[in-house]
Amino acid sequence: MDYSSFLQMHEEFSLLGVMIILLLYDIFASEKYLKYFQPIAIVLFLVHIVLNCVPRETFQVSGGMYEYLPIHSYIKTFLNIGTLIVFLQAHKFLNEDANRIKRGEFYFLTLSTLLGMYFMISAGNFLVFYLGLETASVPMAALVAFDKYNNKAAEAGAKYILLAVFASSISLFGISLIYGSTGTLYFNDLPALITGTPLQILAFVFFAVGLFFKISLVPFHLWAADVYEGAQTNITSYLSVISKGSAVFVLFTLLVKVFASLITEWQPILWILAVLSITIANLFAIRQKNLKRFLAFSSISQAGYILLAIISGSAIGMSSLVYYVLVYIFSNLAAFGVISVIEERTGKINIQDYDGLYQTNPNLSFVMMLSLFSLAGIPPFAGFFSKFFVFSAAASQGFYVLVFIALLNTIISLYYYLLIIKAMFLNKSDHPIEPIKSDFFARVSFAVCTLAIIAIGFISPIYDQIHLISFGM
Amino acid sequence: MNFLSLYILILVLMMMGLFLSKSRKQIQIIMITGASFLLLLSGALTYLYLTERAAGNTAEMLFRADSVWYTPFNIHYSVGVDGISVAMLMLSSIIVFTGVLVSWKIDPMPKEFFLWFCLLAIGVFGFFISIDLFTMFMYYEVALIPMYLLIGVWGTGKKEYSAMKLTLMLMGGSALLLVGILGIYFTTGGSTMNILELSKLKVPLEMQRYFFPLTFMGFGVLGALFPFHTWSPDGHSSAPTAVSMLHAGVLMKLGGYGCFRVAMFLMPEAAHEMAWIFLILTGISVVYGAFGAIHQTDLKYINAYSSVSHCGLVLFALLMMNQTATTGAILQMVSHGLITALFFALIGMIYGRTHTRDIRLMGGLMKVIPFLGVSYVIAGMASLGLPGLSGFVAEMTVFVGSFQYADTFHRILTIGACASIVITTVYILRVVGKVIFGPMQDKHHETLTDAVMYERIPVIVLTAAIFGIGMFPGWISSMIGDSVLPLISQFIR
Amino acid sequence: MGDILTNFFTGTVPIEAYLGLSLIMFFCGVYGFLTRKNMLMILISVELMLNAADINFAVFNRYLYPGQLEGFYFSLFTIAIAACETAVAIAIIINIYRNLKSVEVDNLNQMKE
Amino acid sequence: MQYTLLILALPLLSFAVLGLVDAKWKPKVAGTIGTTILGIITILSYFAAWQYFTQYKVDGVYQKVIAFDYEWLRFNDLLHINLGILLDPISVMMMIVITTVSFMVNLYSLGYMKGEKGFQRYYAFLSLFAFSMLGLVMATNIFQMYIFWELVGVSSYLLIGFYYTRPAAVAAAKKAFIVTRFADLFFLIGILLLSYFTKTFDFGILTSSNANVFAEATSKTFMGFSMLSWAMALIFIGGAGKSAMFPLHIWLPDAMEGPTPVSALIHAATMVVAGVFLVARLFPVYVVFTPEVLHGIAYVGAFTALFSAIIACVQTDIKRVLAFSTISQIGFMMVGLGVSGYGGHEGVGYMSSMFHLFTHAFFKSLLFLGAGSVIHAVHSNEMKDMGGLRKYMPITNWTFLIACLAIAGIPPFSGFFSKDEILSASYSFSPAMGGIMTFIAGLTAFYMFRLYYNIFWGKEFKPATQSENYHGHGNTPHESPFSMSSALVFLGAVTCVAGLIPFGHFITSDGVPYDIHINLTVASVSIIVALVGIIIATYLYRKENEIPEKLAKTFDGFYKAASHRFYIDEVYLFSTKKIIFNNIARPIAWFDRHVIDGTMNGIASSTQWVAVKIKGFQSGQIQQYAYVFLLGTLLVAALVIFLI
Repeated sequence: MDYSSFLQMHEEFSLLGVMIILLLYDIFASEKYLKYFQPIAIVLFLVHIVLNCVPRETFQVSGGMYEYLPIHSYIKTFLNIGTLIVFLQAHKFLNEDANRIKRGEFYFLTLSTLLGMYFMISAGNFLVFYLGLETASVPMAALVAFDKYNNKAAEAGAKYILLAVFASSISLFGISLIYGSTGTLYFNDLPALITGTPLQILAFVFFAVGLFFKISLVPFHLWAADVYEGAQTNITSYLSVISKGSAVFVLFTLLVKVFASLITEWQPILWILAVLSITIANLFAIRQKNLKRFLAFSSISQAGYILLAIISGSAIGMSSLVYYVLVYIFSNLAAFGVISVIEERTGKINIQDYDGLYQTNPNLSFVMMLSLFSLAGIPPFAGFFSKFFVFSAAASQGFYVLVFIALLNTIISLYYYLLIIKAMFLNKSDHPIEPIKSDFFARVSFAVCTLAIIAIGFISPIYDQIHLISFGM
Repeated sequence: MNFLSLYILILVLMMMGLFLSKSRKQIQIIMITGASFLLLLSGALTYLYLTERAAGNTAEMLFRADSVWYTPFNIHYSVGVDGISVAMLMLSSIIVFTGVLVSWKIDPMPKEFFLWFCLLAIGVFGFFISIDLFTMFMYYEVALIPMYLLIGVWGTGKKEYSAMKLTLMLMGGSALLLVGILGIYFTTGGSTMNILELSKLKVPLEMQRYFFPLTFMGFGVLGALFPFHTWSPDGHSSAPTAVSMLHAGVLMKLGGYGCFRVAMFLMPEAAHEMAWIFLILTGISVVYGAFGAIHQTDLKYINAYSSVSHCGLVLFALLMMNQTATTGAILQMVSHGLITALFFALIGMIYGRTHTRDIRLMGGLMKVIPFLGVSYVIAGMASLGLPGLSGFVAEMTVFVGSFQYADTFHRILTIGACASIVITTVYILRVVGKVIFGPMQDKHHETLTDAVMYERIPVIVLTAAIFGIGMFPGWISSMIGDSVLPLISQFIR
Repeated sequence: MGDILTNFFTGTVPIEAYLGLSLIMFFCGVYGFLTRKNMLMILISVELMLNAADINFAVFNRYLYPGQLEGFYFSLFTIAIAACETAVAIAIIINIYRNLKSVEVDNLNQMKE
Repeated sequence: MQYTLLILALPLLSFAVLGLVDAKWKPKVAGTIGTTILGIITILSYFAAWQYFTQYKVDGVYQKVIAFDYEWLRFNDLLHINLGILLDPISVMMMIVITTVSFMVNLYSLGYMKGEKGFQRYYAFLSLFAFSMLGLVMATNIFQMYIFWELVGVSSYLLIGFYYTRPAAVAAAKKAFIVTRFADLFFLIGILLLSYFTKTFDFGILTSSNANVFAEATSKTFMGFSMLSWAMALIFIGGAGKSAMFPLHIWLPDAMEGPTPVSALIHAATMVVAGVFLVARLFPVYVVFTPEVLHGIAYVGAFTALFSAIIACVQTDIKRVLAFSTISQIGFMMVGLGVSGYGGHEGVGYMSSMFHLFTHAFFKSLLFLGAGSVIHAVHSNEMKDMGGLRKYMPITNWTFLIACLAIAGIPPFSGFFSKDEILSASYSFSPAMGGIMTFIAGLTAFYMFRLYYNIFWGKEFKPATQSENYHGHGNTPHESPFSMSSALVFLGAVTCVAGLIPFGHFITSDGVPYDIHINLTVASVSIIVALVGIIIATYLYRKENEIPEKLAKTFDGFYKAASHRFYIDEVYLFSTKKIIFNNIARPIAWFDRHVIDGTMNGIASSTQWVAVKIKGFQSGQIQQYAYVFLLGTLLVAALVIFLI
């Protein structure tokens, strides 16, 4: 066996390298140098991103346990960028006295979940996939419960870990049934063996709900709002964007690669789940007072929209999905960034606290507005393009009714996004949030997000590149 | 760079300038300069267009520019104009120009107001120069969203409710529309988004039956198609003056224009088949809107219902699907755009003085503010279709065109639509009689001052345009009529 | 009846028995998860579910695909992962105990709607 | 004859200039400009008339001359609106009438409107009216006519509502505009219908009596009448609206709220006869292809004439008396047209109708201007405020008397000749019609002299009872200033001699000159009837006495009904206010707000409602979450396994 092939897993090794360096630095650096920890971490991570952003040729490692496709470079880079933004936004949070000691953990845990996602994405075997899934979710539970003196965080952590394990055990049971009915766990061998027997369908459903859980589709979404609310805001943003982004990508690859022959089964499933997710999440989102819960439901409905790309099962679907994830990363992180900045400084998290925000904090309101418009799919912001492509993907396969329902739901979603805009711009308040000066890192993240939200849609090469590569999927 | 793109470029530059501007003075200078450039550009465009046509260029669209944007979806940035778009661009730039002047002293936050205003204008201009389905749709939506903030922040009355209702209903329209657009794109084989090329392909008839109503209603919501018009009264009455002007004057025309350019042009068979349903709906719009206006007491509500009626007439005429009626429809768009903008501008100015829009609380304003009073009467006369003013030209073209059908159904509808002009007379005269004429109702109104310079200019510009079209309709009518012909031939084939 | 008894004591155990066992274990786990109020018990229930899957892997490998080792390896990894999960879960449960002085799952409803 | 364009252009120019400068120029300047321009075009039109009647007669037939033509708006290859100038006998005749009366009114108004606020505006509107009315009569096609038709409507609106601060004036203006516009709707539909079948708007083609043009229109029928009949009937309704035929007459009496010279110009001499002119313009179509419509017109005219003559007998507002008298006289003209045939002696009705239009314009405007002069003096419209004024205002008295004699049909004043021809045409149509018309002629004489005596004779003038309608400065009445009385004198002179014009030489139904022969039987009967009317009036009203009141008491119900104008206004008010406003507009407004808007709001609130109802799902309990999770899994599995 040629072990040198392992060295081709650049992304994973490079990330592992970053993790180990940071870990060692955190352990051994003296107090004097520790204050450079975060800049160093960010720079290192940036280097990691830059090194791994160029797609390479397809290759397999370890007899197909790990399979690299060019599109993986993109999705991983996008996740990296998202993570970087989360790091930038978390800077202030991690510099607080209570948390300074734990920042090494934060980075390590975050990066290990990211590593798990890498493996999930590039898995060529259910074993690697499952390991990746668990690597991505177990440290996440620790992250959710990061603030250990906070009841809510603990409760959120418990909810997350228990339900995650519950879901993963069902998923595992599904995998075992797949193994039983086919005798292999390699993605490349499975399509020929999956013939659509009831057992396989059952196995597929059991397996898939594990991913549905991670993507938080209705009715597997109930954890999401509570966990999002309980976790620290930066972690919530990481959870809602990066974790979800990787999961949808993986769901797509699995569905078209492994379960392609079950397309007549999974399309109706996704159809129903998409409708349920979008509609029910929207209905819940309408009445939320807490912004984080609000964004939780909004992200559930966004996940429903992503299903429209998946359901097409085509190359267009793949590229629009990746593109959607990219845009979603920027839009959602911008929103979470604003929320976290405000929460850090004032502890205010409810929508009515945002009354008259524009008067005191025009820039934050502006970023928030852009991100909300982008999430709502309003041109000329990037969200419009991504939504359009997703709808096109679904329509290209004739899912007009689904597109129609989804579009009707955009009205509801626009309504609740406008509620926040209304609070910020229209409402008057006697006690508005006082002017806030955000730190440098956060401002960089806002600048990046704003720029991306405005520009991505117009820079068509981004999409074209993704599309070019997703054809080679 | 195609010079049609200058429309967008100028507005983007204006937005950048606004970002950097510091004082109200700078904002005003930026806005008026930019708006004047737009007006000049439209004038130049009209001139160039006419000379080009006179030189014998018979291409369906002139000044074409086309560059690929998104290859996978065949999305191009594709612009071009024909007589219809030229007319609409002219209208838009007049209304943007006057809108800027009307909001000369807008308060608070002039910078933000004009930023949104410019974004709205980008949507409007972009829509009219686009010939690519995607960019059309994009610009369409660009135009919708600034409305929320413009109404919500700078509006009056129950502005939040109205803004929300307007935005959501129009968004609902665009939801229908998007399904239609995707349907058109994919059922023709997903090879092009260019409407000119799409028109040569064929949407299968059984699919047209789904997508035509969707697309038509999608645009129809913006065109105040009964029963999706209820955003209009609330929205228009709550919006700040310039926004009402732009919205009723131009944005509602996007609806009619889209119905024609996209829904009917690309799916003519279904249009033929289903025209009767929408003819009934639009016929109802026309009469219903007019009757609705009779009962109102708020000036803006009256005008909003009147817009429902007049915009109904636009769609009504489009659905008649012959050259004369369609030309009339486009003329009606232009004419109604100008008239309603003038109305809203005047109502805004009157409201700014009397602080009420309730016609029962006003009276005899002619005595104290003769300029506004006379202009209001002119607007009213134009609205009720007085010859010599633009409304007459448009309405008569519509009626003559609509009457070119021999069957009872079309004829009865046309007669019904004609009847609306009487009802229009009733409500217009009711307002004029109560507000402008008659005895003074409120002692405080005796000290009102007449319009000042920056208020007079927009009124004069709009009035001049109304008179211009009303007295010399030949050139614009033939410009539109010639451009309508190739589109209409789609229906006849 | 006799055959079954004979087989039970002397013959090979049929695959159905193992699968039955794993199914029962799995649903016991599910039932426990849904009904127990103590979080530790819930954790144990989840372990049951995981182990049911492990049994499946081992049994399928042994009975259906005897030439391979995939199933066994999968079981091993799963056991390890289950351990990790349990560790993290227990850490969190301890945290909860520290905060709430209770590990009753009913108390975890601060956040809802 | 391109210079006739000036006749149109100058008043428009005058309107534009006066309208734009408004109050910036002194009233005197504005008045002078307006009057001068009217004077110029009067001269021009006289010259044009002279030129036309002397030069454009080919083979003994007056030609239609298109002096100017310009394609204004093209609808399609066949239909296009042209703006042009058509000169033919009736348009030239109308041109003379309009310019002359306009000029007189302009002149008169210099004195009458002196000191009014908005004097400049008044002159601007007068110019606008002159422009529109001239455009109407010179129209080359029916759509141009419609355009100017609307324009005269709006000038009338603006002039009636000249005293815009008075609610009554505003209401009257509104009423006039709406009623005529309502009628115009039918006119428009008629035009659409006509043009759809004939593919033309052009009068030249329409009046060519070419059966091919109307072949399609006559062959198609709807509810038993040919499409052409429908179209022509609808067009007549338009004319009936403008000409205040029953039941669309209700606006005209109210229109008297406008300044009196305006009433003289628009609501007596020119605009109100537009309907007659319209029928005359399309006469060849009516008479050849749709005689049944023409007969209908005759009946409508006769009824209107009778109806309004009766009302005129009991009105007390002098301008209203004149208004109803106008309606009645227009009824005469309509009857003249309605009973007419085509060509030669058959067409005497047409000729007489035009003749009556011509003479009526002068004596009726004279009456109005005289009434204006009286009102100017006593500041009241009511008869009870007048009496014995002959001593104070001799010129007004004499000119008024001349006009009264003219309208009563006493030779040699102009009214006699024209009315007499109408009567003889009516007799040849049917004796009953002739009888009725003669009776109405008698009624006319009666109510005119009732009016005359009440103003100038009767009880002596008592200045104390004046109401302060216009100025509030009033002493003893005195003769009007020169500008006013000169107009009266001029019109009086015209009234005396106009009847002697050999009208048949100029205007006949087919353009071929025709000699008028006075039918002596008819003439003597009509003179006798008129004299009887005058004598009764003299008996009743010359001196103040009890008889009129007694008579009123005797016929109490009828008297009341007549003085309430037979409650037609109330019927209208009921149908507009109660039925349309309350039962259509109000329900629609309600429907819109509550049903349609309510549906939209309902969708929103039901969404909210559902959102509240489902909040229980998110209970916060892990186990419930897991339960839903499991249920979801099993349901999905069941779904795909069993259903798909």
